[in-house]
Amino acid sequence: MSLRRKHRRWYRVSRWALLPVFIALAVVLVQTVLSTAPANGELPRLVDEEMSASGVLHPLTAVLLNFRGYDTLLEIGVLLVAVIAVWSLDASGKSGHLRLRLPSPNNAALRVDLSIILPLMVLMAGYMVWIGSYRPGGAFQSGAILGAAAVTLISSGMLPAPFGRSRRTRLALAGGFSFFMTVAILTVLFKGRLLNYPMAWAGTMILLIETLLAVSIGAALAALFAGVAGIKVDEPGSPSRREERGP
Amino acid sequence: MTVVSIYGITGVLLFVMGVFGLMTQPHLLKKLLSLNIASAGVFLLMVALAYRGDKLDPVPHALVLTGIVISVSATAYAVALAARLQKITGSPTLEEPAVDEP
Amino acid sequence: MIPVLQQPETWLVAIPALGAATTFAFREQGRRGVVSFVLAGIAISTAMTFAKLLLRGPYSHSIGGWVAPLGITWQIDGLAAAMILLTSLVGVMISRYALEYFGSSAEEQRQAAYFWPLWFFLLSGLYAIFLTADIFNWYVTLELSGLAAVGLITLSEKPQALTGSMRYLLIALCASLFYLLGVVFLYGEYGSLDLTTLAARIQPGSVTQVALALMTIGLIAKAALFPLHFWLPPAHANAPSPVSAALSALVVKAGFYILLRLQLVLWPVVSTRYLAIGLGALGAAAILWGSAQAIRQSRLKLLIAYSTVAQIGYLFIMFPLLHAGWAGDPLWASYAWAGGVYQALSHGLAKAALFLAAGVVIHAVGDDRLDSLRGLGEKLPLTATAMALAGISLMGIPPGAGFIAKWLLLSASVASGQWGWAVVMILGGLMAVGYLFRVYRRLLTARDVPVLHQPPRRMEAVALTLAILSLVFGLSSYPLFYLLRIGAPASVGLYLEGLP
Amino acid sequence: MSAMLSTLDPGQILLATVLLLPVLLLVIALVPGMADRIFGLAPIAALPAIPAALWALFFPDSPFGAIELNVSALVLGARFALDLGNAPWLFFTALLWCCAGWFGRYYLAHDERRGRYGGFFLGAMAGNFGLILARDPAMFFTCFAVMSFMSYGLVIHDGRPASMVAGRVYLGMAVLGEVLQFAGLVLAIFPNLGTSGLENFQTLEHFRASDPWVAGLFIAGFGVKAGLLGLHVWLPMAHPVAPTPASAVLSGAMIKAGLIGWMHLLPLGLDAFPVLGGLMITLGLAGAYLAAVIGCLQTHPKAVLAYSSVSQMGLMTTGIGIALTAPYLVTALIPAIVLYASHHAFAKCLLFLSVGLKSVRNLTGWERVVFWSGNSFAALALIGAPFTSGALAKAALKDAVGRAGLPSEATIITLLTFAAAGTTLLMLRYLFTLRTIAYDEHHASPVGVWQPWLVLLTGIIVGPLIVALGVFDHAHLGSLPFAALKGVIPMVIGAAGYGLVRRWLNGETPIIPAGDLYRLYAATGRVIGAAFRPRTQTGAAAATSGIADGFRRFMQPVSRALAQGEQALSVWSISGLAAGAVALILFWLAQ
Amino acid sequence: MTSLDAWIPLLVLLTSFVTGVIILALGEHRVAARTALNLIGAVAKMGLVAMMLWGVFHGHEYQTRIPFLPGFDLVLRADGMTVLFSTLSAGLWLLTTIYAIGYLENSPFRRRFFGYFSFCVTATMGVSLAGNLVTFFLFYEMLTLTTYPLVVHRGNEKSIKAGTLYLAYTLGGSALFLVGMVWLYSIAGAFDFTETGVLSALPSSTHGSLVIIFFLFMLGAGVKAALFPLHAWLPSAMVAPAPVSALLHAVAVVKAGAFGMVRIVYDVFGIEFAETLQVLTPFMIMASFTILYGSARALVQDDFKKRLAFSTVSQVSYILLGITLFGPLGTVGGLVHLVHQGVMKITMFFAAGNIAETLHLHKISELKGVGRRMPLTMGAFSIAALGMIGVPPLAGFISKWYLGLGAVESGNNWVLLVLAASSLLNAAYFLPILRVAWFERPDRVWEERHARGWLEASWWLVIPPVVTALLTVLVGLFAGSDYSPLQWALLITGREY
Repeated sequence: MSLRRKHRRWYRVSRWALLPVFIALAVVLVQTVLSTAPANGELPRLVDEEMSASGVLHPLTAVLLNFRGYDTLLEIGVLLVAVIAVWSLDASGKSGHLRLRLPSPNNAALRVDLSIILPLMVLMAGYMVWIGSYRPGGAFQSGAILGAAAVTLISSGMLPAPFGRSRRTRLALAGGFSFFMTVAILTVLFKGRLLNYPMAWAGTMILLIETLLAVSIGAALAALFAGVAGIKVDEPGSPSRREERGP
Repeated sequence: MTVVSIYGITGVLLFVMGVFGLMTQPHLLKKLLSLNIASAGVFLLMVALAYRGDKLDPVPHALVLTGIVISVSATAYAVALAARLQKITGSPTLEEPAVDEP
Repeated sequence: MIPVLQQPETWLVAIPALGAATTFAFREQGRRGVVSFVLAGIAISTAMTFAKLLLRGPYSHSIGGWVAPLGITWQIDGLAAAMILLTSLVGVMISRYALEYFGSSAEEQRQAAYFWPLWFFLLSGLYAIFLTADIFNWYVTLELSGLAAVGLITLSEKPQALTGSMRYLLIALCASLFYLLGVVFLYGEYGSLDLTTLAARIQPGSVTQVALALMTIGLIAKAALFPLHFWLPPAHANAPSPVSAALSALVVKAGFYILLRLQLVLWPVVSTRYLAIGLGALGAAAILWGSAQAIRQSRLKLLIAYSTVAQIGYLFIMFPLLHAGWAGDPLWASYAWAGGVYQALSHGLAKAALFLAAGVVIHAVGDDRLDSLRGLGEKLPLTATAMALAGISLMGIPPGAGFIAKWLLLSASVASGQWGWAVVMILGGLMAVGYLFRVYRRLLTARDVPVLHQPPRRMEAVALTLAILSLVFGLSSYPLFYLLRIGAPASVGLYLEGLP
Repeated sequence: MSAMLSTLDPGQILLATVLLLPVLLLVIALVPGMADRIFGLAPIAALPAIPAALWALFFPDSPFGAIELNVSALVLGARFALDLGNAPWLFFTALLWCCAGWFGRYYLAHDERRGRYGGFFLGAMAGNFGLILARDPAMFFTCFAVMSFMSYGLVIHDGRPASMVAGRVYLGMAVLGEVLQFAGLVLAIFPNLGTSGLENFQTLEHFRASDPWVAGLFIAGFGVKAGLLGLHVWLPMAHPVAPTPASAVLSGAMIKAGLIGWMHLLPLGLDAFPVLGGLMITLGLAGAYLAAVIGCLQTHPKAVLAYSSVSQMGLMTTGIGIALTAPYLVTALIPAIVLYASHHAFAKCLLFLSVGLKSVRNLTGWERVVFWSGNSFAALALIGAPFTSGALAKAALKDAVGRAGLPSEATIITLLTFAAAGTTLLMLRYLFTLRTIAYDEHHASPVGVWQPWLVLLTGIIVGPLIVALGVFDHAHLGSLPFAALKGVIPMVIGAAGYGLVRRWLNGETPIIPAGDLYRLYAATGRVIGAAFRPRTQTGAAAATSGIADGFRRFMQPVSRALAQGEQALSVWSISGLAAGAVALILFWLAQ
Repeated sequence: MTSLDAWIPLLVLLTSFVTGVIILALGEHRVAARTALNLIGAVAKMGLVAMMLWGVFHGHEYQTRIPFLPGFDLVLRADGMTVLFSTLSAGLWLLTTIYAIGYLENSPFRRRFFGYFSFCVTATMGVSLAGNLVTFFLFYEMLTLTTYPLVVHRGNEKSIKAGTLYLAYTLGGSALFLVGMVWLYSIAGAFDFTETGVLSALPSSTHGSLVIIFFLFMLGAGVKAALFPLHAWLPSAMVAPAPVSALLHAVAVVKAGAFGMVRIVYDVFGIEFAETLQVLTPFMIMASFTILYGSARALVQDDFKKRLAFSTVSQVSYILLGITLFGPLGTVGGLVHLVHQGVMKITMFFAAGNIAETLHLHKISELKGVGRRMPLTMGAFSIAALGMIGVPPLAGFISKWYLGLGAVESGNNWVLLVLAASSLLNAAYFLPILRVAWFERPDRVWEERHARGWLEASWWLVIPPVVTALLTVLVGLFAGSDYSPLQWALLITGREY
């Protein structure tokens, strides 16, 4: 019996053997959920108490950008890493991984639709950042909308595809993170603690950060999309567009 | 059985299912989907836990948000990688087994 | 300026991260300058962190000024410092190496353009892991470093590298989820993510146990403990050599580090010794299995990668020894503690040296088949020396740093009467001899090899430096132990308190 | 050095000269090109010993009388002494060496390897002198070994196959002897050891055997050299093949080293070991007779002489045996044995040299007359014919034995007496076979070769007398019946016996080959050796490669299993299974 | 003076270590610089060791302490035994270096060879200077590792195999040693080597463990000392170049094993305590068996170096025999044989190497008449061989004499039988070599003498064996003098009881 065939058999057998193990796992976990102690409510209370010092009004934003702002900082880093990693997979930037067939950029209806939708989306994104300080919203939501706008543009063939790797794009991508990190380190200079915003400035700074972050997140999401879905345009003349890329 | 328990149990079941899928589905995209299901399960549990007590706990929500971003990033990268793999190896699955005879 | 100087630990995270963003945004322009700046920054911040630690003793840094459990707190003590030391040493060396490794060809320049940001993010993530004491923050940092690591592996466009990294990615993500699930359960039970707070609150109970078990699973998969190690060899062996070095020396240590922290803080309260013995058993199995696999390999980097699988096993043998100490003479636990940490450090240095040396070999002859090594000892004497010196540490032979680790672990196991671990460790040492000398004897074989490319001297020098470092730490353990003693938990600090 | 010299008194300087002169010449001979020149100086090396011995013998109270020389730095603290006890030995030994060396100058003048010969000769001489003079065990043992090993070079001098075989046997036996002596010495010291255990071991007296086992070791150890029956096989093999002057000193002087060893280290006069004594007496007498019989069957005169030596040594062994049995007799026996040894030395040396002489001189005219009469005289002396030194020696021996009061005393005396019959037989055989030695004109020597021969001939008459005067009080000497005509009876029996068997002895090859028991020993050795001899591969190598093969065979499936195991673990579902299982186990363990 | 005293042990190590490093750093073709370095290093080391010799004799303390682990220092210290062994090593290193320079003329990999050669000597000196078990183990392992490149120096299939075997054995032994060491420290804590040992104060409940520890140590060291059945690496390691074999057999590896045993028995356990534990007899028996076994195996080898190798197996066990014979005399015998065997064996290997190098003869049966072609070499060999047999007054006799006395003193008269049988066997395998070389006619025409002059080979090759042969004579002949190894051994022994 060849090894390969042997493995297939292992594969089949082990699949069935997995089932009881995972059922047991499920049982254990369910039991654990059921026996979890009731919340002690300490943390929500602390959040409440410190809201006034957080510079924002919405607890979620407060946690996200102030109390646990460091998590968020790193998480933006993760996003940036993902972009870099995706790009690195296709170091030349010439071809994407998936092929999408694009509609013609000259489609009038599409153009009209986009010309309405896109400004709305940008507006919405700005609003989301603004509202984040006292209602659900914030940089991520905003960034997601911006990203979606970019994706729309890309898939309609209006944005150079694949999403350009020009320095401008890279600055947009890295800008949010860099700014956030710079602020973080500047607060060390002034307050001796990472991300310790001066109380009076907290709100402003968070807003500033969120704005920049939103741009970066949007860019990142779009870049991820573009990186995964390299666009192939069948029409003549399109190669010139395809070749456009960063230096 | 409280609402929290129902969400929570759903969460962990999703988690187990996701992991099971990851282990058993050969196709890479299915593996990724399974992973996403699993992470959705965990996030669901987190959100459910936030609803305990008299006051809504904002911390798990923030954590979930963070988790989602991470999950998105990772998934995007994984998809790109899977696509790249398929392009190079011609197969949407990982070789089984990975280790060759030396 | 004074506050900056007072908080050098923040720069450890910030400088590489900003370096990453810069090298990403600006690519070739001034890369060498940026890299030099980052490396200098790392070196200075590391030194200052140590200085601060020595002057002030263990300290914490509440991020944003929010004390735990509301905010995220960093705990800087001897253990963190030891890992930071390892990261800085290896990190700087790998960076220096990478400057030479990526040549001037267009292809290599493109690789370099992605290497630097990913690599700096990885470094930043690692520092973040070692600094923090927040269980959720660990999840984030693990993901940051994990994703960067996978990205780095795929810089090598070999199909094996891609499949390896795909596996690694999937396993890492899955492991993170396990860990996260555990974190969620712990949060649900105790309402805090801060390690110190948790330590104060934690009680034995089924939820706690399950949570810890879940976290443990996730972490041992990240640390590539047998039998969850299978992703490691293909990934580490097929990555570009500086990346392999970073992965084996640093990244796998992250999982171990977190587990150790948890163990130290939480487990004395809740854990049973059987769990520790279980981990130890896996460690022992890893030693034997990894070594046996390494002996079978016919490719240098695979051999080294399997050696990593084996060496990680030693780290986990520390756990049952710790428990035996807690149950018996605290001195034993302190032996195990010092030995385990030393193992992490010594393995890091030695393994980095080995992988970097392997990179030189590949550079010179084009592949890493063991048989290509024949006669290279004469052609690449520095590299051969580096391999030899690094091997001394891995084999656990004095004056390698690995000897000190093994000595302490052996002492703990013999003193506590747990002979099984001792036997496995000794066997592991002998098997290490077995696989390493498969390399050396080829190096020493008489054969006239035409070296295809003379590798840059600097690459060789870096590998050699790391190897020598692994001996320097083996000649005297005091410097590291002075560091490690700072803020060592009382449960493991007895031995180090004996320091003059 | 001068300071060291100044602390020495003249006697010590003389003693040092006796010891060092041969060594010095030997060292010079090692310089390339010097060996052939030094060769001729060999007799001179022995010269200082003769006056020194005589002085000590006759003027014991003078500054040269009883000399002691201690060199603590040498080996384990060397001590040398020259006194009444060893002066007779030194006297006849030195004379023999001198004559043999002198003879050798002529005899080996054309030999291309004479330089090498000279070196070994000097070395053996140094050893021989040293062992006579040594008073501490290490030095004694050292000199004994030096003498033994140096003689090897003499035995195999001509390099012919027979010589090589003989040399091998000689060396083997010598080493065996050394080893037995060594064991004896080591065992002997213990009862005399101080409590601290680290005191210096002063003199040979401390090493006297105090229990029968140790004595047995000494008897056997020195018995090799002394040609004790059973250990004598090297003698008849080595003597015929060695160059004549070497045979002469081997048989005349060196063979006596065994006796000296016995005298030093057996507890003569202290303890009675009747069993061992009886054994020695038995072996000695048996040797005396058996050697005569076997010797008679030889065809080469030197082989006959060698057997004669065995036979004569048997008589001396008997004397030692009696001394071991009856300690009170020692004072009488020892001088008798010394006398006998010296007498035998002179006679045997002359006989050996005669064999050589005949081959290098074309004997005509007066030379012929002198030759045969000298030979006959020596033969008669050896037999113990009345008025010869032999008669004197035998009389002294028998006289001493006669005072023993042993139960078997009469038998022993009778046997001693009639051993002369055997000796007669041997001497007749010798003279007969000597005739067959032909003149070899390639080695023709000048007339000077007669000089040492003539000195020795004089020595046969004078030498034993000098010794006797030195060791006996003169009154006792006068009372010895050395002129008794009774001694003729065994001679007649012997002669008659030879007449009877003579016709059978005319074959070309000896009926029993020289070395008699050697064949037996060699065969035994081969059988034992065969058991140890490797088949195709040596044992450990075979075992090692066997283990390696086995290991490889064992490792093949292990390696395969490892490969499959690792592959299996990399299958998702299996690793998942493993992970799940680990998880469940951890859950369980955590409870 | 005092401050310098603390540095001397370290300097002794550095003289060869630094030499090795520089040699490795120099290029392959820097022959003159390398030769000069080698000689300077060797002479400097000799000088320092001589200084220590003088100092120890006059009661100076030489000790370097380097903090290593909390509770454990690396201690380099010169005591009587150290000086005994380091004098031997330093002296023979000088000679071997000279020899190796001549031997390896024009052969490849000389840089590597001399580099590791120097390290090897550093390790050996470390072994001798080690003041506690950890330090000892450190250098012991260093020795193993640095010898490996020398064993496989030729880099062919055969030498690689031999190297693997060598490693398998020696590192296996080290593992045993390590276990013993860890165990012992866990019972007794940290301690330095002390005359008369340190363990006798331990409670009797630990004695069971101590017995096992003793076995672990002795077997661990026994591998290097080629104790049967752990000896198989030694004969196969003969593929190494002659200077390596010489060093391996006479000074470095084998001797380090034996020296380790000495340390364990005397300075860790203490001979009297070891006797109380009744652990000496098994090793006495093992040593005796090895002595006979090695000799018997040597007897049937026709390969010159193989015969010498098995002879080493046999001879080194004399040392163990000496130290396991309870009583000062046996100790003296063992200690003095440590030196004597080294001097004699190195002579033989030099000679064998000379013959192989000059005449390309490797089998004993081919040596016919070599004595005439190479009288100095063969003369040196003969002296050494006779010494090995125990012919007085050469070095081997002195050893055997004390061993014999020791056997009787300790009441093990049967050991005498072993000594006797071994001497006979020694004679049986050495004397034929002498016979063949000196007294048989050559069956071929030798090549012309070495072009360089009147010597039979390059003087680099001839001087060392002649010197060591002279030493063989001198240490035996003048054993009674105040400066002989014997007196030194007596001095040491006086302190051990």
